[in-house]
Parts: sequence; structure tokens; C-alpha cells
Amino acid sequence: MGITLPLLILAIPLFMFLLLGIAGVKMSHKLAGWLGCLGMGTTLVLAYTVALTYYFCPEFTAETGERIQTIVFNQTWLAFTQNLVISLGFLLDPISALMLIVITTISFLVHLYSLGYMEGEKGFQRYYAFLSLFSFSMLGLVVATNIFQMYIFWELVGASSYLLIGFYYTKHSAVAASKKAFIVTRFADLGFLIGILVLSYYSQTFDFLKLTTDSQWVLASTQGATFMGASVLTWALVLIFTGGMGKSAMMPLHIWLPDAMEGPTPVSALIHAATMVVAGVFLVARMFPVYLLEESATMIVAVVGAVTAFYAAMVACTQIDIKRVLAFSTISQIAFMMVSLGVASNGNGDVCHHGLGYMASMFHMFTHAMFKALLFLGAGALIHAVHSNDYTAMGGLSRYMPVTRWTFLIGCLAIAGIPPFSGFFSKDEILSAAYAWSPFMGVWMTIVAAMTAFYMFRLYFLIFRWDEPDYGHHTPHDPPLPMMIPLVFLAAVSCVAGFIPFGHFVTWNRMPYDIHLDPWIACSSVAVAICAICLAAYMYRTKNPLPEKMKNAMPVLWDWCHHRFYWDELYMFITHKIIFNGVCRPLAWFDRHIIDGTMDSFAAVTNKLSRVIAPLQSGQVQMYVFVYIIGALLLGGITVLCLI
Amino acid sequence: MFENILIYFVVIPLVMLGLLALCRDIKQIRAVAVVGSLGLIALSVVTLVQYLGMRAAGVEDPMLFVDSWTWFAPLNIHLAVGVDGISIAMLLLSSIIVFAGSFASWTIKEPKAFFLWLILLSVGVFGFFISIDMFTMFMFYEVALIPMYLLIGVWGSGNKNYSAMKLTLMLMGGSAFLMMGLIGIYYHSAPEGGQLTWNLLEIVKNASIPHGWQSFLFPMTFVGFGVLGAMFPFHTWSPDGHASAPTAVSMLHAGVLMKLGGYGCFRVAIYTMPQAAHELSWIFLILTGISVVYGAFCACVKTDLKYINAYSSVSHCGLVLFAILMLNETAMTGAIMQMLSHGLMTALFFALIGMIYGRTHTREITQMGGMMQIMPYLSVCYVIAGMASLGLPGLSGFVAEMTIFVGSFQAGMTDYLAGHGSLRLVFTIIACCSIVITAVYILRVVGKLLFGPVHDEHHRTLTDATWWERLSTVTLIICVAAIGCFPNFFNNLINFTFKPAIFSVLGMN
Amino acid sequence: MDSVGSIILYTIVSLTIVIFSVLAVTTRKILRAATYLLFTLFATAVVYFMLDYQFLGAVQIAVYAGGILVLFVFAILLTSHPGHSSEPLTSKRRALGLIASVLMLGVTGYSLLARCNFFNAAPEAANPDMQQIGTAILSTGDNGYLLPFEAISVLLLACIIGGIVVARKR
Amino acid sequence: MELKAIYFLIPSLIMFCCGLFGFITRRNMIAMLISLELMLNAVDMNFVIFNRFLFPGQLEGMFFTLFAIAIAAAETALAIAIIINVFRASHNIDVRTLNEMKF
Repeated sequence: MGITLPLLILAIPLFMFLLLGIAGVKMSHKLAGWLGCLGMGTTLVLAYTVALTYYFCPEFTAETGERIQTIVFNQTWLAFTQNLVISLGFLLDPISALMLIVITTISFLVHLYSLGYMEGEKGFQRYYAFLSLFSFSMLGLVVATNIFQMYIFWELVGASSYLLIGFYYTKHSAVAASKKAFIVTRFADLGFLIGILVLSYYSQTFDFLKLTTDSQWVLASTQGATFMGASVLTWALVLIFTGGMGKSAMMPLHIWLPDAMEGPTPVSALIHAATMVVAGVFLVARMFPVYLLEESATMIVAVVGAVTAFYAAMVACTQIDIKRVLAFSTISQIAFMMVSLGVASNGNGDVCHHGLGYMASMFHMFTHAMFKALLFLGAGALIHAVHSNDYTAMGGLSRYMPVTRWTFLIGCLAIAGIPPFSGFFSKDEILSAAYAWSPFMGVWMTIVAAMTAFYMFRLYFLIFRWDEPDYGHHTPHDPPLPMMIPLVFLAAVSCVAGFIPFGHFVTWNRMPYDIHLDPWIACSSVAVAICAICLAAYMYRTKNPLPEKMKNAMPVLWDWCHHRFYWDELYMFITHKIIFNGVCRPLAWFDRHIIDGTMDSFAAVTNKLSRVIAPLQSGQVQMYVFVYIIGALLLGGITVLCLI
Repeated sequence: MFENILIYFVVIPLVMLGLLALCRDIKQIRAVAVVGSLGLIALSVVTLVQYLGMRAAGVEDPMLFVDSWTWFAPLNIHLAVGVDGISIAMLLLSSIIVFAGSFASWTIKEPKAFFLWLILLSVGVFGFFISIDMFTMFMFYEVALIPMYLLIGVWGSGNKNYSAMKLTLMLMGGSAFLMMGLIGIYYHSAPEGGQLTWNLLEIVKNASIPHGWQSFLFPMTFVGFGVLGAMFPFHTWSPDGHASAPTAVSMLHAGVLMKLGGYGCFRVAIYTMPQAAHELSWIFLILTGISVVYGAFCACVKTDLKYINAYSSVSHCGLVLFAILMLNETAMTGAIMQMLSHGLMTALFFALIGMIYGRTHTREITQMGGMMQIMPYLSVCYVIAGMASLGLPGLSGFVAEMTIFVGSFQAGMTDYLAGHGSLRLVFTIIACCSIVITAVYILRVVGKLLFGPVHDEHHRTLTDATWWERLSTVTLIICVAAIGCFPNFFNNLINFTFKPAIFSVLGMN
Repeated sequence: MDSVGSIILYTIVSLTIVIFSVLAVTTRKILRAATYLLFTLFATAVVYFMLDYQFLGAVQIAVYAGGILVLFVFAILLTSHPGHSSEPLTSKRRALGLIASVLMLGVTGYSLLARCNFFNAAPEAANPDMQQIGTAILSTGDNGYLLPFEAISVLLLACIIGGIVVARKR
Repeated sequence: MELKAIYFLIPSLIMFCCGLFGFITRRNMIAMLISLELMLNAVDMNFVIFNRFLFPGQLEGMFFTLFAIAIAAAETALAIAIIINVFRASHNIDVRTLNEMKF
């Protein structure tokens, strides 16, 4: 494959960013919007060409059927030492091709959708510029050939996410949310960075291909070094995973994602549901062969994922802001993917169940991107219609917005794991992998899946419930065409994506592999999901006192769930009370009063001393005479006494 | 004498001084300043090109364009010049900042005197970077420091007399240490009976400073330059000084003068006394490591824009000295990159703060807000500067910091695994933490100053940047982005001649 | 062995010097101080006569007692009211003065009395006559004082001019 | 009894000390000048005494005194001119208050 197409995939969004960022102010909204869509559309076509070529062209398949990892180009960007070199390149392999498709699809749809959603907003051009910047960064991230390139683009997506969350910069909440998102992920990136440093010290390379091909040598290179009881490699991998936890909003670094919903809804769909937040999963998947080396690292991935999944699902059951519910559902679903990666290994440097977890994770990443984007865009349409994020302001919308309603329903069914929608297939693979790893994990994840179905349908029924608030003369209606097309398209994808033979495209060792549905697991999960949906329907479809009763029965639990287990308050306490008031302020005081005070006191002492000495030079001759005489006499007296 | 290209770095500013003295109105003064600084940029680019050409041709000398003219024979003082990649990078940086600074002081009061002092200051700066004779180096160093007093004391704002005095006295205090160190080096610069010399290249070649003396002279010189490099606990001149200084002076001071400190620490202290550097670096590592996080923490609570930026400079310049002390090729390359990067972005910061202050007449972030709606251009520039400062890839801060961290970590791990203690490692990780704290204070300022609703309705009438302000900021932004996007060019430029020097340092390990 | 007369004279003279010196600096009336100074100067002149320097004694009386004292008196009359007493000394000032002068007296007196051998009588010597003095002043050879003489002349001239310039009314 | 050098030196010393005392303690400029004259006179006397007792054949001491008297006269004249001028300007010749020219 020539380098032109891959290069253009990266260059076009970058160019669009620069063009819209610099010249955008002079453009009309329409021109800027269509330019953005055109740029992204071109990228979409190119990315599909590249990805499909990769999947279907025999050139990229070895004799054994293994898909070949290809570095299309790799340009040295910064050479630290002979071995440690940051290159900017384009790595084409099953997961990067998959992500190319996901990113460009969702990004293009969001570009299109925003034409309607953001119409007339101040800073429309800026919005498109940032979208292009994000697309560029995200594409750069997934095609990274080395871990440092990934880190670079990792930071760039963080920054573009910051800019987009803070798009409504006149709102305090948006500014605070963007700041929070950036700082929390920055904190995680610190771990990522140190992890990279540790890993690269031993392996003496940043290169993914070197790291992941026959990665047993990486383990050997650490020479069994340990630190605080864990092997150095575990430390490195866990630290790198910390970066992933930050971006993918795993507990306890998840707090930024719900707040990030302050950004425009299409942005939430693109960044905070479909693409950027799965970067952590992608990172672990990319490093998967290395993670295989350390059982404890994968264990941590799995456990963090499992805990987060459950936690997020619980919280999602009690939120009233529809975007918040979707945000927590995103956290929960990403945690599914994490779990899936974590359970893909049995810890002997080998994978269990043919690496089912890896494939399932990637599969779920794909399907989740589609249906979650659909849900967010649907939510955007609802918000666009009623101008509120709060479900209490909604109701009876199925009458006014049929298209939105049906597409939203498809999304809900997909996420709930009802066949034949896409979520069923991918989630089922994950559950299989979990059961294979440990039955407890399987059951646990099944429960979470049931909760998913419950809260999604709670949301659905609350939004589209029968009683309707007073909309006045401004009745809601289905969104305009640019917003409609993405909804319908994504709904269609969510219906059929499950039938893609995913194992043929993406597996951990890039060997094609046939998916088998385990009937027992499939049946049980579907049954559980249907039960949960029925429960949700019973509780929320019509007016029912049960939710209130349950709330009153378990006030503490409800309160904790509703307040997201007070994580935000805890972080507030740590950052403001401890770090800001307990470290920064005393340090600043120390600097001004102790350090600077010392310096000033040198000056003050000198000054005082001079004021003491200066009056001796009084200008009074008599004083001079006195001092002179005394001095002379002392000298003379000494001379007389001693010498003569 | 005039066939050597380097001498023109001093000649051009001197000619500018002469022309400025003849100027009668503001237009002529501006013309002289702009043409002169453009000339300096052109000169540094020409030097760079010639240098690269000679390197490409395989010249292996540690310094090029070396020349020496006797100045005072009895003490063997020469005007000796010579440059390597580092000096050229610094010359480039200085000329760009002088250029941007000229535009930033477009409407200064009493322009003639102001520019006279400013250009005199740049004589010192350029002279310092081209010198390889310690005495002339020191002389130019002083020439660069003294105008500072007047520039702050006369054109400053706020508590300017105090600040000017404090800055000058503290830096002079540093100079006193430095002078002791330099004279000490001079008296041990030759083996028994040889001709004493101030020339750095010869001193390095002779390598004759006795070990005991090194452990005395190294701290002297390092602290002497370290004061200018804002090393903890000698950094307190920086917040006050910067807060009171006029825009262009802040730019030049933070952008270039503080680099004199880092450059001097490397060129004199470490270059000539590697053994002591290796043995005593731990003391200064602790101090500079503290600088890095301490400055960042302090910046988190300040509400005056210039104070925030000054503390951020303490943090970033601390990183420079920190990396130099790692005695690791990568880290030291990173240190020089950080000097370039910090010079440009902090100059940008100070330029923007000056422009905002010139409009709102306040630097308190609590009294401003929503600037993005009022002056979008300046605000966008501020965001870019902030992003550069917190290390966004594609801008200069990232490459510099990453180079430093990678290098330091390598050095630290090597030390740790060799059983030399974990000090370097621990402080590297502490220094890494600064990227988070930096993000905190930068975003805090950006959030409060630029975003949010407009705080003061009177500010709504303010205008956005004028053309000269745009020119000044755009120049700096382009440079910041250039380093951030094409770091390997600078990396190679610095690294190329760095290697022999570093090898000599590491060779004695 | 000196004559009894000269011893009596010496006693009177030295007592005059001591008493009037003390009085000159302790009296609070300035005009009296000038008068006491006059007596001291006269006594000094007598000492010069006793030591056979008649010319010097004459100069002392003419210039000091006659010239300078008159100047003093004029100045005093010009600048202070007659009968006006200066304010009494503060104890601090007196203490300073006493410390300095007593210390001076002690150190110098001790070294004179205990350490220096000045207890010989005056050797016989002729009184230098006027011719000798005049020749010495105006000669340039050994023991010639023409140069200082001229210098003093110039100095005096400068003083005259200076006095006029300083004191002249503007 | 013989009149020895010390007998003349002691009164001269006392005169000097008085002059010193007066110079330090008096505030009136003329009084200070008077004290100064006392000291000068004591010194003159010493020159003469030493000349007479130690080097009787020579005239150095005498000439020194002679010139010193001349200089003293000149100096007094000038000083008094200044004092009068100061008095004219400020109606005061107290040294404590005459510090306008100090700074």
C-alpha cells in the first residue's frame, strides 16, 4: 500500500483544523460546516478504502492466514537515543483498521449531525475546527507505531476533548468540567508516562511491533527486577494501564466523564462515547501480548473493569439527567471491554479460550461505538427538541418524534443485549470469556448486563412515558434531515452489525477464528435482560409507586448511588482542602515569608546596620575630633606602653 | 577581526545603539529597533546555516568560528569567540525575542532611552553567548544585568523600586559567587608552570583543576549562575522582578536572561569541572528538583498573572538545571530544548500579559473574566501559550519535557540499578509530577481569565490586538510550534556537538 | 643653677598658663574667653623670652595678642550680644571633653614623665640675633627658609583675598 | 633648682588639653576657634622648647613657630570671615544647627 492514502487520512483533518481554525472566523457558518463535512467525508472514504483493502486484500494475509501488521510509513520525529526514538508512523493491523472505520464513521456522522444540532451557535466554525483536530488526533492515536506516538496523540485527544467540553466557555459549569476532564486525565497520563519510561528503560524501545512480537524477551529484559514486591514489568504495565483508566474513565478516575457531558451532545457522542474513551481499551489491546506476560497486570485490568462496570451501572439507575445516565452507561460498557481484555489471558503468557476475550472486547468496542453514538445522538435530538437534559421535562415524545423514538429504542435494545441487535453478540462473547475465566466473573458480569438493560429501559420509559409536560405552543418535533440521517444510519448498523463474523477480522493473534455462541450463556443473559426490561417497564412505563417505595426502603443506598458514591466530593476534598489549602497555600506562604523573608531580611539587616553606622558620619567636627583623639591616644598609649 | 561572523552579534547592537542616539522621533526609533533585530535574526540564521554546512562537511571541532583577540595581555584576557549548536540555538532564541520584544514595546514611554537600555542589554546577552573566554563572558553577563535595574526602575509598574533593587542585588550577589568561581578556575586553568588562561576550550583541554578545588569552585559557579536560573532558594527575585518589569523586559529577562543561568551552569560549571559535577550534583539536584514542583505549587495559588508566570518560570527553569545535572546526554539535550522552549513560550506569556494589562490595567485574575469574548485574538494566543506550557504535543514544551524525562529516567534507573542510590530516580518522578501541577495552574488561569462570563462590564469596550501586537505574538507562536513540530532538527543541532562534551563528562564515571 | 628670679618668674608664668587656659575654655561668656586667651598668649610670649627667643616673643605679642585677639574681639562683638552667656554644658558633652582631655593628659604626661628623659637643664646658647634670623629667612642655602617664607607670603595674600571675598556683602 | 625641659612641657600640655576640651565641648564657633588657638599655641610652645633644650644651636623650631604664628593668623582671619558670613546668613553660629550644608 502506498503512503499517500494513509498520509491523507491524517493530513486532511489536520489541514481542516488549521484552515477552519485560522480562516474560520472569516467564513460563514454554512461554508465552515460543509467544509468540515467534506473534509471528514473524504477522510471517511479514504479510511474505508484503506481498512477494507487491509481486510480483504490478500497482500495483507500471510500463508498461514495470519493478518500481517504493516507499517505503512514511519518517520523519525525525535531521537532521544539510538534506540529510543519517537517516530510518527502509520501502523496498519486489524485493530487500527477497525478503529479507522469506527472513528471516521462516527466522526463523519457527528459532523453531519452537528450541521443541524449546532446551527446558529456562536463559534460554529471553531466547533468544526476542534472536531477536525479531534479526528486527527484520534486517528493518529490508533495508527501509532510506537507507544510514544500514542502518548503524543493521547495528549492531543485530551486537549481537543478539553476544548470541546469547554465549548460553551461562558458557562461556569462547562469550564469547570473541561478543566476537570483535562486534569484527571493528565494525572492518569502521568502514570502512563512513568509506565512508558519504566518499560522503555528495560526494553530499550518504544516500538509496538518490537514489543509485541515474541514479547517474551521483554520479560527477560527486566532480569526479574522487582520493586516493592511486584515485578518491574507489572509496575510498568499497571502504570500504563493507569493512563488507560484515566482516558477510559475507570474507577477511580472516572469522575470527569459524567461532567464532560457539559459539552455539546454530538461531542459527547463522538468523544465521550464512541472513540476517545475507548482509547484506554485500545491501549491495553495494543499492548496485549505484553500484558499476557504478567498475570497480575491482567488481573488488575479485569478487576478494575468488573468493579467499575458494577459501580457505573448502579449509579446509572438513579440519575435523572439523561446524558448522565448515558455517561455512566458508557463507563459501564467500557468496563465490559476492559474486563473482556482482562479475562482473555490465563496468566501463563498464554490466552484462554482462543483469546475470545480480546476479540469480544474489540467487537464490543465496535458495536458499542455504534449504538452508544446512536443513543447520544438520539438524546441530542431530544434535548434539541425540549431544550433540557432532564427526563422530567420530557414525556409523551413518541407522538411528536417517532423517528427518534424508534432509533432510540433500537439503541436501547442493542445495549441491553437483545438479539438480533448488535450488542447481544458482542456482550455474549464477553460473558462467555468471563465464564471461561472464572464462573464468578461470569455471573457478576451477567448481573451487570441485567442492570444495563434495566437502567437503559428505565431511561427509555421515562423519556417516552405517556404523561407529557406542558410544552406550550412550542411542541417538540423530529430533528431536521442532517440529524436524522445519522440516527437512521446508526440504527441500521446496530441492527446488523452483530452478524459480522468478527473473529475473521480481529483476533489477538490475527488468525481468523469462528465465533461460537454458547447457547446456555446466550439464553441466560437474554432471559435476564428481558426480565430486567420487564421490570423497568413495570416500574416506569406507567405511574407506579414502586420506585418511590424502593427509594424509601433503601435511602442510604439510593443516596449514595444518586450522589455517585460521593466520589466527586472526595476528589474535591483532596484537591481543594488537602492539596490546594494544605500544600499550595502553605508553600506560597512559605515562599513569600520564609524564603523571600530571608532574602529581604538580609537587605533589612544591611539597611539597619547602615542606619546605625551612618550617624557616626554626623558632620559634627567635634565628634570627629573626639573619635580621632581617642583613637590616636589608644594607638599612642599602646605604643608607649609596649614599645618605648 | 571583522571577518569573523560572530563579532557582528555585538557589532549590530552597538551600531543600533549609535543610531538610536541619533534618532529624533518615535518612528525612527522603531525603525532602528525593527531593522536591527531583523538583522540579528538574519545573522543568526546565516550563522546557523554556515554552521550546519561546516558540520555537514565533517568538521569535528567542538566549537566553530573560533577566534581570539588579545585584550589585556598581563592577565591573558582575550575577546575569544566561538559557537557550537547550543550557542547558536541560544543566539537564535535571543534574536527572536529581541525582535518580538521590540514590537511588544511599540508604544512605550520615553522610547529612546528605553530602547537604548534594551539594546545595551542585548549586547550583553549576545556577547555572553558568543564568548568562550570566561572573563569576557562575565563582563557581558554584567552588561546584561545592569540595564535591568534601570529598565525596571524607570519603566516598571507597581512596587518597581523595590523589585528592581531586589532583582539587581540578588543577581549581583550571584555574580559575586560567580566571580570567585571564575577567578578560582583561572588560577587553576593550566598545569604547573603553564600559561594561565580564561579560555574555556583550553581549560577543558588542560583539565587541570585539582579535585579539591573543583569541589569548592563548582558550587561557586553553579550557584552564581543558578541564581540567574532561578534556582530554589535563590529564586525570589523572579516573581517580584517580573511582576514589576515592563513587558519587553519581562520577555527578555525570562526569555533570554534566565537562560544565561542555565547556559552558564552547563558551559562553565559542568563543562570545566566534570568530576565535581558528578560528585556534588546531588545537592543541586535536590534544590532544582524542589524548584520544579515548588514553583508549580506556588503558581497554583497566585492570582496575579505575572506572579503565576514567574513561578511557572521558576518551575520550568528548575527543570533546565535539573536536567543539566543529570549528566546524561538525552537529559542535557532536553535541558537546552527546554531553554529554547521556555524562552519562547514565557516571552509569549509575558507579551500577552503585558498586552492584557495594558488594556485592563489589572493583572488580578479575580478581577477579570470572559476575555475570550472581548479580545478573542489575545485569548486564543494565551490558550496556545498555556498549552505549550503544560506540554501539549505539537508545541515546544512537550518535546523538551519529554526529552528531559526520558533522559533523567535513564540516568536515574542506571544509578539505581548500579546501587548509587535512588535520588535521581525519585526526583525524576517528582519532576514528572510537575506536568500535572502545571496543567492545574494553567487551566485555572485560562478558566478564570479567558472563559466564563465577563467579570467587569467596563472591559467590554476594550479592543483586541493591534497589528504590532499580532506580529509579536505570531512570531513567537510560529517558533513555539516549529520546535514542537520538528524537534529532531533542534535535537540534532544541539546534540551534534554535544556529544564530545558529554562523553568527556561521562567518560570519568 | 638658675636664679631665684627666673624660678619665681617661671612659677608665675606656668600658673598663668594653666589657670587662664582652663578659664578660657570653661567660662560661659565668650568675651571673657577671649580675654583669658589673651593672658595665656602673653604668658606664652614670656616663656619665649625666658628661653631667649626675644624675636619670637615679640612676634607672639604683636601678631597673636595684638592682631588675632583683636579680630576675635571684633568677631565676638559682631556675632553675640554682650553679656550673653552660652547655655551650660550638657553632662554628656562635658564627659566627652573630659574623657578626651584627661586621656590626653594621662597618656602624654605619663610618657613625658616616665618614658622620656627630658630632665636636663637648658644648655648654654646664644640668643639668635636679628641679623641671623633675617639672613636665615631670606637665604636659600642650608638652613635657609626662603621657600617657606615665600609660601607663607602667598598664603597670606590668598587669605587676604579670601577674607575679602568671603566677608564681602553681596 | 634648674629649669628643665619638662617644666615647660607640662604647662604646654595642660594648655593643649584645655584646648582639646574646649574644642570638643563648646558650641559657639568662636569659642571653638579660641580653643583651637590654645592648642596651636601649645604646639608652638613645644617646638620652641624642644629647639631650645635639645638643639640649642639651631633655629628650626623657632622658624616653625614663626611660620605657624603667621599661618594661625591667616587661618583665624579667614575663619572669622566665614563665621561672620555664616552669622549674616543664619544669625547663628551654633555648630549644632549649622548642618544645612551637610547633605
